Amino acid sequence: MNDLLDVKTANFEGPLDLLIHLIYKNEMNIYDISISTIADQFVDTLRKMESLDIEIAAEFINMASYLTYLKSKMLLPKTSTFEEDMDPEEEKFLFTQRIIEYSFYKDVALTLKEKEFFSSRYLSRKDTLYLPKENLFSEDPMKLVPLFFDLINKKKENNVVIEHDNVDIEDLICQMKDFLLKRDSTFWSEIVNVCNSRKEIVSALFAILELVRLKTITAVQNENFGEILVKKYV
Amino acid sequence: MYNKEKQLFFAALFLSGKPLDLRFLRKIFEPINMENRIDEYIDEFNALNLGIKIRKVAEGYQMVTDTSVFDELSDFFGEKTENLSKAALETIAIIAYRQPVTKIEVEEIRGVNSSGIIRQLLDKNLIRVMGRKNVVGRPLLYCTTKYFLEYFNLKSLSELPTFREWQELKQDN
Amino acid sequence: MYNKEKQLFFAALFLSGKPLDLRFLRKIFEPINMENRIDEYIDEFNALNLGIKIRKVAEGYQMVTDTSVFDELSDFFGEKTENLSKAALETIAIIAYRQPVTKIEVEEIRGVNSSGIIRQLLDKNLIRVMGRKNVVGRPLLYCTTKYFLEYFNLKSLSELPTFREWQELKQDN
Repeated sequence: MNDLLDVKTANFEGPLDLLIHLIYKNEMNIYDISISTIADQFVDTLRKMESLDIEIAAEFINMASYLTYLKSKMLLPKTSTFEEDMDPEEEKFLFTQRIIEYSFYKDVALTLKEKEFFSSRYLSRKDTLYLPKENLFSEDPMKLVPLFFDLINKKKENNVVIEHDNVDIEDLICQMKDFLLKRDSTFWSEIVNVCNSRKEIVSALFAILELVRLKTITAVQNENFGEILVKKYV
Repeated sequence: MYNKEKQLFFAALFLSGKPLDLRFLRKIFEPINMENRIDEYIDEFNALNLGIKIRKVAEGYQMVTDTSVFDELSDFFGEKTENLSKAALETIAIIAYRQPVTKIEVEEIRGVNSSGIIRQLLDKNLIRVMGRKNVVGRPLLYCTTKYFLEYFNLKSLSELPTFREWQELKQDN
Repeated sequence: MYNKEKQLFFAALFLSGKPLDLRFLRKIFEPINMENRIDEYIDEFNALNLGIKIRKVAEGYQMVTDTSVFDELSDFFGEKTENLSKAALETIAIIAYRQPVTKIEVEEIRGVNSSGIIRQLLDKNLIRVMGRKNVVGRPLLYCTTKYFLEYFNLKSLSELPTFREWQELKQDN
Protein backbone atom coordinates (compact mmCIF):
# COMPACT_ATOMS: atom_id res chain seq x y z
CA MET A 1 0.00 0.00 0.00
CA ASN A 2 2.87 2.34 0.76
CA ASP A 3 4.38 2.52 -2.71
CA LEU A 4 1.11 3.48 -4.32
CA LEU A 5 0.99 6.43 -1.99
CA ASP A 6 4.45 7.47 -3.03
CA VAL A 7 3.40 10.46 -5.05
CA LYS A 8 4.45 14.02 -5.58
CA THR A 9 2.09 16.96 -5.87
CA ALA A 10 3.86 17.96 -9.04
CA ASN A 11 2.26 14.96 -10.72
CA PHE A 12 -1.21 16.19 -9.88
CA GLU A 13 -3.16 19.10 -11.17
CA GLY A 14 -4.75 19.54 -7.78
CA PRO A 15 -6.47 17.73 -4.91
CA LEU A 16 -9.23 16.35 -7.15
CA ASP A 17 -6.66 14.86 -9.45
CA LEU A 18 -5.01 13.12 -6.48
CA LEU A 19 -8.40 11.91 -5.25
CA ILE A 20 -9.14 10.29 -8.60
CA HIS A 21 -5.70 8.72 -8.56
CA LEU A 22 -6.48 7.18 -5.15
CA ILE A 23 -9.92 5.99 -6.24
CA TYR A 24 -8.44 4.21 -9.25
CA LYS A 25 -5.54 2.76 -7.28
CA ASN A 26 -7.99 1.28 -4.78
CA GLU A 27 -10.14 0.02 -7.64
CA MET A 28 -13.13 1.75 -6.14
CA ASN A 29 -16.30 2.37 -8.07
CA ILE A 30 -16.38 6.08 -8.69
CA TYR A 31 -20.13 6.04 -7.93
CA ASP A 32 -19.55 4.41 -4.56
CA ILE A 33 -16.53 5.97 -2.92
CA SER A 34 -15.48 4.94 0.56
CA ILE A 35 -14.99 8.34 2.13
CA SER A 36 -13.16 6.96 5.13
CA THR A 37 -10.52 5.04 3.13
CA ILE A 38 -9.99 7.90 0.72
CA ALA A 39 -9.76 10.47 3.51
CA ASP A 40 -7.09 8.45 5.34
CA GLN A 41 -5.04 7.85 2.22
CA PHE A 42 -5.34 11.46 1.15
CA VAL A 43 -4.01 12.70 4.49
CA ASP A 44 -1.24 10.09 4.44
CA THR A 45 -0.15 11.12 0.99
CA LEU A 46 -0.09 14.74 2.00
CA ARG A 47 2.17 13.94 4.96
CA LYS A 48 4.61 12.13 2.73
CA MET A 49 4.93 14.98 0.33
CA GLU A 50 8.28 16.54 0.96
CA SER A 51 8.05 19.93 -0.58
CA LEU A 52 4.82 21.67 -1.30
CA ASP A 53 4.28 24.75 -3.35
CA ILE A 54 2.59 27.07 -0.88
CA GLU A 55 -0.35 28.00 -3.09
CA ILE A 56 -0.98 24.42 -4.18
CA ALA A 57 -0.43 23.17 -0.64
CA ALA A 58 -3.32 25.27 0.61
CA GLU A 59 -5.66 23.62 -1.88
CA PHE A 60 -4.52 20.16 -0.84
CA ILE A 61 -4.79 20.95 2.85
CA ASN A 62 -8.28 22.37 2.37
CA MET A 63 -9.35 19.13 0.76
CA ALA A 64 -7.70 17.07 3.50
CA SER A 65 -9.56 18.90 6.23
CA TYR A 66 -12.84 18.71 4.31
CA LEU A 67 -12.44 14.95 3.86
CA THR A 68 -11.52 14.43 7.51
CA TYR A 69 -14.55 16.45 8.60
CA LEU A 70 -16.82 14.52 6.24
CA LYS A 71 -15.40 11.22 7.46
CA SER A 72 -15.97 12.10 11.11
CA LYS A 73 -19.53 13.28 10.42
CA MET A 74 -20.32 10.02 8.68
CA LEU A 75 -19.09 8.04 11.69
CA LEU A 76 -21.40 9.90 14.07
CA PRO A 77 -24.93 8.67 14.74
CA LYS A 78 -27.54 10.42 12.56
CA THR A 79 -29.45 11.95 15.47
CA SER A 80 -26.67 14.33 16.32
CA THR A 81 -26.90 16.08 12.96
CA PHE A 82 -30.12 17.97 13.66
CA GLU A 83 -28.38 21.10 14.71
CA GLU A 84 -25.77 20.98 11.97
CA ASP A 85 -26.30 22.49 8.57
CA MET A 86 -24.43 19.56 6.98
CA ASP A 87 -26.18 16.35 6.08
CA PRO A 88 -23.34 13.81 5.58
CA GLU A 89 -25.25 11.73 3.02
CA GLU A 90 -26.19 14.80 1.06
CA GLU A 91 -22.62 16.02 1.33
CA LYS A 92 -21.22 12.69 0.14
CA PHE A 93 -23.58 12.79 -2.82
CA LEU A 94 -22.39 16.29 -3.78
CA PHE A 95 -18.77 15.24 -3.28
CA THR A 96 -19.27 12.18 -5.52
CA GLN A 97 -20.93 14.31 -8.18
CA ARG A 98 -17.98 16.62 -8.09
CA ILE A 99 -15.49 13.78 -8.47
CA ILE A 100 -17.52 12.28 -11.31
CA GLU A 101 -17.72 15.54 -13.17
CA TYR A 102 -14.03 16.21 -12.75
CA SER A 103 -13.23 12.68 -13.83
CA PHE A 104 -15.32 13.23 -16.97
CA TYR A 105 -13.30 16.33 -17.88
CA LYS A 106 -10.08 14.45 -17.20
CA ASP A 107 -11.13 11.81 -19.69
CA VAL A 108 -12.14 14.44 -22.23
CA ALA A 109 -8.71 16.00 -21.73
CA LEU A 110 -7.17 12.65 -22.70
CA THR A 111 -9.36 12.49 -25.80
CA LEU A 112 -8.30 16.02 -26.68
CA LYS A 113 -4.65 15.11 -26.19
CA GLU A 114 -5.02 12.34 -28.72
CA LYS A 115 -6.86 14.62 -31.13
CA GLU A 116 -4.16 17.24 -30.66
CA PHE A 117 -1.51 14.74 -31.69
CA PHE A 118 -3.29 13.62 -34.86
CA SER A 119 -4.45 17.09 -35.77
CA SER A 120 -0.94 18.47 -35.49
CA ARG A 121 0.11 16.14 -38.30
CA TYR A 122 -1.99 18.14 -40.73
CA LEU A 123 0.01 21.18 -41.73
CA SER A 124 -1.68 24.32 -42.94
CA ARG A 125 -0.64 27.80 -43.90
CA LYS A 126 -1.77 30.35 -41.31
CA ASP A 127 -1.43 33.43 -43.51
CA THR A 128 -4.05 34.17 -46.07
CA LEU A 129 -2.63 35.01 -49.48
CA TYR A 130 -3.89 38.16 -51.12
CA LEU A 131 -4.38 38.80 -54.78
CA PRO A 132 -2.64 41.92 -56.06
CA LYS A 133 -5.20 44.64 -56.58
CA GLU A 134 -4.69 45.77 -60.15
CA ASN A 135 -3.97 42.56 -61.98
CA LEU A 136 -3.22 39.08 -60.81
CA PHE A 137 0.32 39.14 -62.00
CA SER A 138 2.39 42.17 -61.76
CA GLU A 139 3.58 45.47 -62.96
CA ASP A 140 5.30 45.71 -66.29
CA PRO A 141 9.04 45.64 -65.60
CA MET A 142 9.61 47.75 -68.71
CA LYS A 143 8.14 50.66 -66.77
CA LEU A 144 11.32 50.73 -64.74
CA VAL A 145 13.70 50.89 -67.65
CA PRO A 146 13.10 54.37 -69.09
CA LEU A 147 12.82 55.82 -65.60
CA PHE A 148 16.30 54.69 -64.74
CA PHE A 149 18.09 55.51 -67.97
CA ASP A 150 16.45 58.91 -68.27
CA LEU A 151 17.70 59.78 -64.82
CA ILE A 152 21.19 58.54 -65.58
CA ASN A 153 21.37 60.51 -68.84
CA LYS A 154 20.11 63.65 -67.25
CA LYS A 155 22.68 63.31 -64.54
CA LYS A 156 25.59 62.98 -66.98
CA GLU A 157 24.68 66.21 -68.67
CA ASN A 158 24.12 68.00 -65.42
CA ASN A 159 27.64 67.14 -64.41
CA VAL A 160 29.30 69.03 -67.22
CA VAL A 161 27.05 72.04 -67.17
CA ILE A 162 28.15 75.03 -65.22
CA GLU A 163 25.16 77.12 -64.42
CA HIS A 164 25.22 80.73 -65.48
CA ASP A 165 22.76 83.01 -63.86
CA ASN A 166 22.87 85.47 -66.70
CA VAL A 167 20.72 83.24 -68.92
CA ASP A 168 17.59 85.09 -69.86
CA ILE A 169 14.46 83.04 -69.32
CA GLU A 170 12.59 84.96 -71.99
CA ASP A 171 15.37 84.11 -74.43
CA LEU A 172 15.19 80.49 -73.54
CA ILE A 173 11.45 80.40 -74.00
CA CYS A 174 11.88 81.84 -77.46
CA GLN A 175 14.53 79.29 -78.31
CA MET A 176 12.27 76.55 -77.11
CA LYS A 177 9.39 77.80 -79.18
CA ASP A 178 11.65 77.69 -82.24
CA PHE A 179 12.78 74.21 -81.34
CA LEU A 180 9.23 73.00 -80.88
CA LEU A 181 7.83 74.59 -83.96
CA LYS A 182 10.59 73.18 -86.14
CA ARG A 183 9.19 69.69 -85.62
CA ASP A 184 5.76 68.22 -86.15
CA SER A 185 5.97 66.31 -82.92
CA THR A 186 8.47 65.59 -80.21
CA PHE A 187 8.59 63.72 -76.90
CA TRP A 188 9.04 65.61 -73.66
CA SER A 189 11.97 63.34 -72.84
CA GLU A 190 13.73 64.46 -76.02
CA ILE A 191 13.22 68.06 -75.03
CA VAL A 192 14.68 67.33 -71.63
CA ASN A 193 17.66 65.71 -73.30
CA VAL A 194 18.58 68.79 -75.27
CA CYS A 195 18.35 70.99 -72.19
CA ASN A 196 21.61 71.79 -70.49
CA SER A 197 20.28 72.76 -67.09
CA ARG A 198 17.27 72.69 -64.88
CA LYS A 199 16.65 76.27 -65.82
CA GLU A 200 16.41 75.27 -69.44
CA ILE A 201 14.01 72.47 -68.58
CA VAL A 202 11.84 74.95 -66.73
CA SER A 203 11.91 77.32 -69.69
CA ALA A 204 10.97 74.47 -72.00
CA LEU A 205 7.99 73.77 -69.79
CA PHE A 206 6.97 77.43 -69.84
CA ALA A 207 7.36 77.49 -73.59
CA ILE A 208 5.14 74.44 -73.99
CA LEU A 209 2.50 75.85 -71.65
CA GLU A 210 2.53 79.13 -73.49
CA LEU A 211 2.21 77.45 -76.90
CA VAL A 212 -0.56 75.19 -75.65
CA ARG A 213 -2.38 78.23 -74.36
CA LEU A 214 -2.05 79.85 -77.75
CA LYS A 215 -3.27 76.62 -79.33
CA THR A 216 -0.13 76.42 -81.41
CA ILE A 217 0.68 72.98 -80.05
CA THR A 218 -0.98 70.26 -77.94
CA ALA A 219 0.49 67.90 -75.40
CA VAL A 220 -0.80 64.34 -75.05
CA GLN A 221 -0.09 61.73 -72.43
CA ASN A 222 -1.55 58.25 -72.92
CA GLU A 223 -1.17 56.91 -69.40
CA ASN A 224 -0.04 57.99 -65.97
CA PHE A 225 3.71 58.62 -65.90
CA GLY A 226 3.78 57.85 -69.62
CA GLU A 227 5.65 59.84 -72.23
CA ILE A 228 4.22 63.24 -73.09
CA LEU A 229 3.99 63.84 -76.79
CA VAL A 230 4.10 67.45 -77.91
CA LYS A 231 2.78 68.15 -81.40
CA LYS A 232 1.59 70.95 -83.58
CA TYR A 233 -2.04 71.86 -83.23
CA VAL A 234 -4.11 70.95 -86.27
CA MET B 1 -14.23 18.77 -66.89
CA TYR B 2 -14.48 22.51 -66.62
CA ASN B 3 -16.40 23.65 -63.59
CA LYS B 4 -15.95 27.22 -62.48
CA GLU B 5 -17.49 26.73 -59.06
CA LYS B 6 -15.14 23.86 -58.30
CA GLN B 7 -12.14 25.95 -59.35
CA LEU B 8 -13.30 28.83 -57.18
CA PHE B 9 -13.73 26.48 -54.23
CA PHE B 10 -10.22 25.07 -54.53
CA ALA B 11 -8.68 28.47 -55.20
CA ALA B 12 -10.43 30.10 -52.24
CA LEU B 13 -9.34 27.30 -49.91
CA PHE B 14 -5.82 27.61 -51.25
CA LEU B 15 -5.69 31.35 -50.53
CA SER B 16 -7.34 31.30 -47.12
CA GLY B 17 -5.22 30.93 -44.02
CA LYS B 18 -8.14 29.59 -42.00
CA PRO B 19 -11.09 27.32 -42.61
CA LEU B 20 -13.81 28.76 -44.83
CA ASP B 21 -17.29 28.32 -43.47
CA LEU B 22 -20.59 27.81 -45.24
CA ARG B 23 -21.65 31.38 -44.61
CA PHE B 24 -18.67 32.59 -46.60
CA LEU B 25 -19.15 30.09 -49.40
CA ARG B 26 -22.82 31.01 -49.78
CA LYS B 27 -21.63 34.49 -50.70
CA ILE B 28 -19.83 33.16 -53.79
CA PHE B 29 -21.81 30.08 -54.72
CA GLU B 30 -25.40 29.20 -55.53
CA PRO B 31 -26.60 28.20 -52.05
CA ILE B 32 -29.16 25.58 -53.14
CA ASN B 33 -27.71 22.12 -52.67
CA MET B 34 -24.30 23.71 -52.18
CA GLU B 35 -23.11 21.37 -49.45
CA ASN B 36 -23.67 18.31 -51.59
CA ARG B 37 -21.76 19.77 -54.50
CA ILE B 38 -18.94 20.72 -52.15
CA ASP B 39 -18.78 17.18 -50.83
CA GLU B 40 -18.28 15.97 -54.39
CA TYR B 41 -15.53 18.50 -55.03
CA ILE B 42 -13.77 17.42 -51.86
CA ASP B 43 -13.96 13.73 -52.77
CA GLU B 44 -12.62 14.50 -56.19
CA PHE B 45 -9.79 16.63 -54.88
CA ASN B 46 -8.74 14.20 -52.19
CA ALA B 47 -8.77 11.31 -54.68
CA LEU B 48 -6.06 13.10 -56.68
CA ASN B 49 -3.62 12.31 -53.89
CA LEU B 50 -1.62 15.49 -54.36
CA GLY B 51 -0.15 15.52 -50.87
CA ILE B 52 -2.76 18.22 -50.15
CA LYS B 53 -6.16 17.42 -48.70
CA ILE B 54 -9.37 19.25 -48.00
CA ARG B 55 -10.73 18.51 -44.55
CA LYS B 56 -13.98 19.39 -42.88
CA VAL B 57 -13.18 21.23 -39.70
CA ALA B 58 -14.44 24.03 -37.48
CA GLU B 59 -17.83 24.18 -39.19
CA GLY B 60 -16.11 24.70 -42.53
CA TYR B 61 -13.49 23.50 -44.94
CA GLN B 62 -9.74 23.78 -44.88
CA MET B 63 -6.89 22.89 -47.20
CA VAL B 64 -4.11 21.09 -45.34
CA THR B 65 -1.24 18.82 -46.25
CA ASP B 66 -1.68 15.09 -46.08
CA THR B 67 -0.37 13.46 -42.91
CA SER B 68 1.90 11.36 -45.14
CA VAL B 69 4.15 14.34 -45.86
CA PHE B 70 4.30 15.55 -42.25
CA ASP B 71 7.64 13.99 -41.38
CA GLU B 72 9.44 15.49 -44.35
CA LEU B 73 7.89 18.94 -44.20
CA SER B 74 7.32 19.66 -40.53
CA ASP B 75 10.89 20.88 -40.01
CA PHE B 76 10.43 23.52 -42.66
CA PHE B 77 6.82 24.55 -42.28
CA GLY B 78 5.48 23.28 -38.96
CA GLU B 79 4.97 25.82 -36.26
CA LYS B 80 7.16 24.78 -33.39
CA THR B 81 4.39 25.09 -30.83
CA GLU B 82 4.45 22.91 -27.78
CA ASN B 83 1.64 20.57 -26.99
CA LEU B 84 -0.82 21.69 -24.35
CA SER B 85 -0.12 20.67 -20.76
CA LYS B 86 -2.42 18.36 -18.87
CA ALA B 87 -3.76 21.34 -16.90
CA ALA B 88 -4.46 23.28 -20.11
CA LEU B 89 -6.26 20.33 -21.71
CA GLU B 90 -8.35 19.85 -18.58
CA THR B 91 -9.26 23.53 -18.44
CA ILE B 92 -10.17 23.78 -22.11
CA ALA B 93 -12.29 20.63 -21.74
CA ILE B 94 -14.25 22.30 -18.93
CA ILE B 95 -14.68 25.50 -20.92
CA ALA B 96 -15.78 23.57 -24.02
CA TYR B 97 -18.60 21.84 -22.12
CA ARG B 98 -19.57 24.62 -19.77
CA GLN B 99 -19.34 27.63 -22.03
CA PRO B 100 -20.00 30.44 -21.45
CA VAL B 101 -18.27 30.01 -18.12
CA THR B 102 -16.43 32.21 -15.61
CA LYS B 103 -12.98 31.62 -14.19
CA ILE B 104 -14.44 30.92 -10.75
CA GLU B 105 -16.73 28.26 -12.14
CA VAL B 106 -13.77 26.58 -13.84
CA GLU B 107 -11.80 26.74 -10.60
CA GLU B 108 -14.66 25.19 -8.64
CA ILE B 109 -14.59 22.19 -10.94
CA ARG B 110 -10.81 21.86 -11.06
CA GLY B 111 -10.25 22.64 -7.41
CA VAL B 112 -7.24 24.82 -8.22
CA ASN B 113 -6.51 28.35 -9.24
CA SER B 114 -6.70 28.59 -13.02
CA SER B 115 -5.74 32.19 -13.85
CA GLY B 116 -2.43 31.29 -15.46
CA ILE B 117 -3.91 28.54 -17.58
CA ILE B 118 -6.79 30.73 -18.76
CA ARG B 119 -4.32 33.47 -19.70
CA GLN B 120 -2.35 30.85 -21.69
CA LEU B 121 -5.44 29.60 -23.50
CA LEU B 122 -6.42 33.17 -24.37
CA ASP B 123 -2.92 33.80 -25.72
CA LYS B 124 -3.14 30.70 -27.88
CA ASN B 125 -6.52 31.89 -29.18
CA LEU B 126 -8.16 28.65 -28.04
CA ILE B 127 -10.66 30.55 -25.90
CA ARG B 128 -12.00 34.08 -25.93
CA VAL B 129 -13.93 36.45 -23.69
CA MET B 130 -17.54 36.63 -24.81
CA GLY B 131 -18.99 39.04 -22.26
CA ARG B 132 -19.67 39.34 -18.56
CA LYS B 133 -21.93 37.32 -16.30
CA ASN B 134 -24.79 39.27 -14.78
CA VAL B 135 -23.86 38.54 -11.16
CA VAL B 136 -22.07 40.50 -8.45
CA GLY B 137 -18.62 41.51 -9.66
CA ARG B 138 -19.68 40.95 -13.28
CA PRO B 139 -16.97 38.37 -13.97
CA LEU B 140 -15.79 37.66 -17.53
CA LEU B 141 -17.36 34.79 -19.42
CA TYR B 142 -15.15 32.55 -21.56
CA CYS B 143 -15.97 30.35 -24.53
CA THR B 144 -13.99 28.33 -27.04
CA THR B 145 -12.99 29.77 -30.43
CA LYS B 146 -13.21 28.44 -33.97
CA TYR B 147 -9.49 27.91 -33.76
CA PHE B 148 -10.14 25.54 -30.87
CA LEU B 149 -12.08 23.33 -33.29
CA GLU B 150 -9.36 23.66 -35.89
CA TYR B 151 -6.60 22.90 -33.40
CA PHE B 152 -8.20 19.63 -32.35
CA ASN B 153 -9.52 18.83 -35.84
CA LEU B 154 -13.15 18.89 -34.70
CA LYS B 155 -15.98 19.56 -37.15
CA SER B 156 -18.05 21.06 -34.35
CA LEU B 157 -18.42 20.91 -30.58
CA SER B 158 -20.98 18.14 -30.98
CA GLU B 159 -18.16 15.80 -31.99
CA LEU B 160 -17.05 15.66 -28.37
CA PRO B 161 -18.60 12.84 -26.33
CA THR B 162 -21.59 13.82 -24.20
CA PHE B 163 -21.55 13.36 -20.45
CA ARG B 164 -24.32 10.73 -20.75
CA GLU B 165 -22.36 8.71 -23.31
CA TRP B 166 -19.37 8.83 -21.05
CA GLN B 167 -21.39 7.74 -17.99
CA GLU B 168 -22.83 4.78 -19.87
CA LEU B 169 -19.35 3.70 -20.90
CA LYS B 170 -18.12 4.08 -17.32
CA GLN B 171 -20.93 2.08 -15.81
CA ASP B 172 -20.59 -0.70 -18.38
CA ASN B 173 -16.93 -1.16 -17.58
CA MET C 1 0.28 6.98 -59.54
CA TYR C 2 1.81 7.29 -56.12
CA ASN C 3 4.87 9.50 -56.09
CA LYS C 4 6.07 10.81 -52.75
CA GLU C 5 8.37 13.44 -54.24
CA LYS C 6 5.54 14.90 -56.28
CA GLN C 7 3.30 15.04 -53.22
CA LEU C 8 6.04 16.74 -51.23
CA PHE C 9 6.53 19.26 -54.01
CA PHE C 10 2.85 20.21 -54.16
CA ALA C 11 2.46 20.19 -50.37
CA ALA C 12 5.55 22.37 -49.85
CA LEU C 13 4.40 24.90 -52.44
CA PHE C 14 0.97 25.00 -50.84
CA LEU C 15 2.35 25.59 -47.36
CA SER C 16 4.85 28.19 -48.46
CA GLY C 17 2.53 30.38 -50.51
CA LYS C 18 5.72 32.18 -51.50
CA PRO C 19 8.12 30.97 -54.17
CA LEU C 20 10.38 28.05 -53.25
CA ASP C 21 13.80 28.11 -54.85
CA LEU C 22 15.91 25.27 -56.17
CA ARG C 23 18.30 25.48 -53.24
CA PHE C 24 15.45 24.67 -50.88
CA LEU C 25 14.08 21.87 -53.05
CA ARG C 26 17.53 20.28 -53.29
CA LYS C 27 17.40 19.90 -49.52
CA ILE C 28 14.37 17.63 -49.72
CA PHE C 29 14.72 16.03 -53.14
CA GLU C 30 17.31 13.99 -54.96
CA PRO C 31 19.11 16.77 -56.82
CA ILE C 32 20.10 14.80 -59.93
CA ASN C 33 17.76 15.64 -62.77
CA MET C 34 15.50 17.35 -60.24
CA GLU C 35 14.49 20.26 -62.45
CA ASN C 36 13.25 17.98 -65.20
CA ARG C 37 11.14 15.99 -62.81
CA ILE C 38 9.73 19.18 -61.36
CA ASP C 39 8.78 20.40 -64.82
CA GLU C 40 6.77 17.22 -65.25
CA TYR C 41 5.02 17.67 -61.91
CA ILE C 42 4.12 21.22 -62.84
CA ASP C 43 2.68 20.20 -66.19
CA GLU C 44 0.69 17.48 -64.53
CA PHE C 45 -0.62 19.79 -61.82
CA ASN C 46 -1.56 22.59 -64.17
CA ALA C 47 -3.35 20.18 -66.48
CA LEU C 48 -5.75 19.34 -63.62
CA ASN C 49 -7.27 22.78 -64.00
CA LEU C 50 -8.03 23.17 -60.31
CA GLY C 51 -8.15 26.95 -60.29
CA ILE C 52 -4.68 26.77 -58.75
CA LYS C 53 -1.53 26.86 -60.84
CA ILE C 54 2.17 26.42 -60.32
CA ARG C 55 4.29 29.00 -62.08
CA LYS C 56 7.99 29.56 -62.45
CA VAL C 57 9.07 32.83 -60.99
CA ALA C 58 11.96 34.54 -59.28
CA GLU C 59 14.32 31.62 -59.79
CA GLY C 60 11.84 29.26 -58.21
CA TYR C 61 8.33 27.91 -58.20
CA GLN C 62 5.16 29.32 -56.74
CA MET C 63 1.62 28.06 -56.29
CA VAL C 64 -0.89 30.77 -57.21
CA THR C 65 -4.55 30.99 -58.13
CA ASP C 66 -5.42 30.83 -61.79
CA THR C 67 -6.18 34.16 -63.48
CA SER C 68 -9.61 32.76 -64.36
CA VAL C 69 -10.81 32.95 -60.75
CA PHE C 70 -9.35 36.37 -60.08
CA ASP C 71 -12.49 38.43 -60.63
CA GLU C 72 -14.68 36.35 -58.34
CA LEU C 73 -12.16 36.11 -55.55
CA SER C 74 -10.61 39.56 -55.64
CA ASP C 75 -13.48 40.98 -53.57
CA PHE C 76 -12.66 38.58 -50.76
CA PHE C 77 -8.94 38.14 -51.17
CA GLY C 78 -7.99 41.38 -52.88
CA GLU C 79 -4.92 43.14 -51.61
CA LYS C 80 -5.48 46.43 -49.90
CA THR C 81 -2.35 48.12 -51.17
CA GLU C 82 -2.13 50.73 -53.88
CA ASN C 83 0.06 50.70 -56.91
CA LEU C 84 3.51 52.17 -56.63
CA SER C 85 3.87 55.91 -57.21
CA LYS C 86 6.13 57.24 -59.90
CA ALA C 87 8.68 58.25 -57.28
CA ALA C 88 8.64 54.73 -55.90
CA LEU C 89 9.04 53.19 -59.34
CA GLU C 90 11.90 55.54 -60.11
CA THR C 91 13.64 54.67 -56.87
CA ILE C 92 13.18 50.96 -57.25
CA ALA C 93 14.47 51.23 -60.80
CA ILE C 94 17.66 52.85 -59.56
CA ILE C 95 18.09 50.25 -56.84
CA ALA C 96 17.43 47.42 -59.29
CA TYR C 97 20.10 48.60 -61.70
CA ARG C 98 22.63 49.93 -59.26
CA GLN C 99 22.41 47.45 -56.36
CA PRO C 100 23.92 47.26 -53.87
CA VAL C 101 23.44 50.98 -53.49
CA THR C 102 23.24 53.51 -50.63
CA LYS C 103 20.49 56.02 -50.02
CA ILE C 104 22.84 58.88 -50.86
CA GLU C 105 23.72 57.32 -54.20
CA VAL C 106 20.02 56.96 -54.98
CA GLU C 107 19.44 60.57 -54.01
CA GLU C 108 22.30 61.77 -56.20
CA ILE C 109 20.67 60.17 -59.19
CA ARG C 110 17.13 61.28 -58.37
CA GLY C 111 18.14 64.72 -57.20
CA VAL C 112 15.74 64.59 -54.27
CA ASN C 113 15.62 63.22 -50.76
CA SER C 114 14.48 59.63 -50.92
CA SER C 115 14.26 58.51 -47.28
CA GLY C 116 10.48 58.20 -47.24
CA ILE C 117 10.34 56.27 -50.48
CA ILE C 118 13.07 53.88 -49.38
CA ARG C 119 11.21 53.29 -46.13
CA GLN C 120 8.06 52.53 -48.16
CA LEU C 121 9.87 50.10 -50.43
CA LEU C 122 11.34 48.33 -47.41
CA ASP C 123 7.86 48.06 -45.89
CA LYS C 124 6.52 46.59 -49.10
CA ASN C 125 9.38 44.11 -49.09
CA LEU C 126 10.48 45.22 -52.54
CA ILE C 127 13.97 46.09 -51.29
CA ARG C 128 16.06 45.00 -48.34
CA VAL C 129 19.19 46.02 -46.49
CA MET C 130 22.07 43.78 -47.51
CA GLY C 131 24.90 45.26 -45.46
CA ARG C 132 26.93 48.43 -45.10
CA LYS C 133 29.24 50.17 -47.53
CA ASN C 134 32.85 50.34 -46.47
CA VAL C 135 33.13 54.12 -46.60
CA VAL C 136 32.98 56.87 -44.00
CA GLY C 137 29.73 56.63 -42.06
CA ARG C 138 29.23 53.04 -43.23
CA PRO C 139 25.90 53.75 -44.86
CA LEU C 140 23.38 50.95 -45.43
CA LEU C 141 23.38 49.19 -48.79
CA TYR C 142 20.06 48.32 -50.38
CA CYS C 143 19.19 45.67 -52.93
CA THR C 144 16.01 44.29 -54.42
CA THR C 145 14.25 41.25 -52.96
CA LYS C 146 12.83 38.07 -54.39
CA TYR C 147 9.43 39.64 -54.02
CA PHE C 148 10.58 42.44 -56.29
CA LEU C 149 11.18 39.88 -59.03
CA GLU C 150 7.81 38.36 -58.33
CA TYR C 151 6.06 41.73 -58.31
CA PHE C 152 7.46 42.63 -61.70
CA ASN C 153 7.10 39.08 -62.99
CA LEU C 154 10.81 38.75 -63.68
CA LYS C 155 12.63 35.43 -63.54
CA SER C 156 15.88 37.18 -62.67
CA LEU C 157 17.44 40.63 -62.68
CA SER C 158 19.23 39.84 -65.90
CA GLU C 159 15.88 40.04 -67.65
CA LEU C 160 15.96 43.82 -67.30
CA PRO C 161 17.37 45.33 -70.49
CA THR C 162 20.82 46.90 -70.50
CA PHE C 163 21.31 50.50 -71.47
CA ARG C 164 22.31 49.47 -74.98
CA GLU C 165 19.27 47.23 -75.40
CA TRP C 166 17.06 49.98 -74.15
CA GLN C 167 18.49 52.46 -76.63
CA GLU C 168 17.90 50.01 -79.45
CA LEU C 169 14.33 49.47 -78.27
CA LYS C 170 13.79 53.19 -78.20
CA GLN C 171 15.06 53.64 -81.71
CA ASP C 172 12.91 50.83 -83.03
CA ASN C 173 9.76 52.43 -81.72
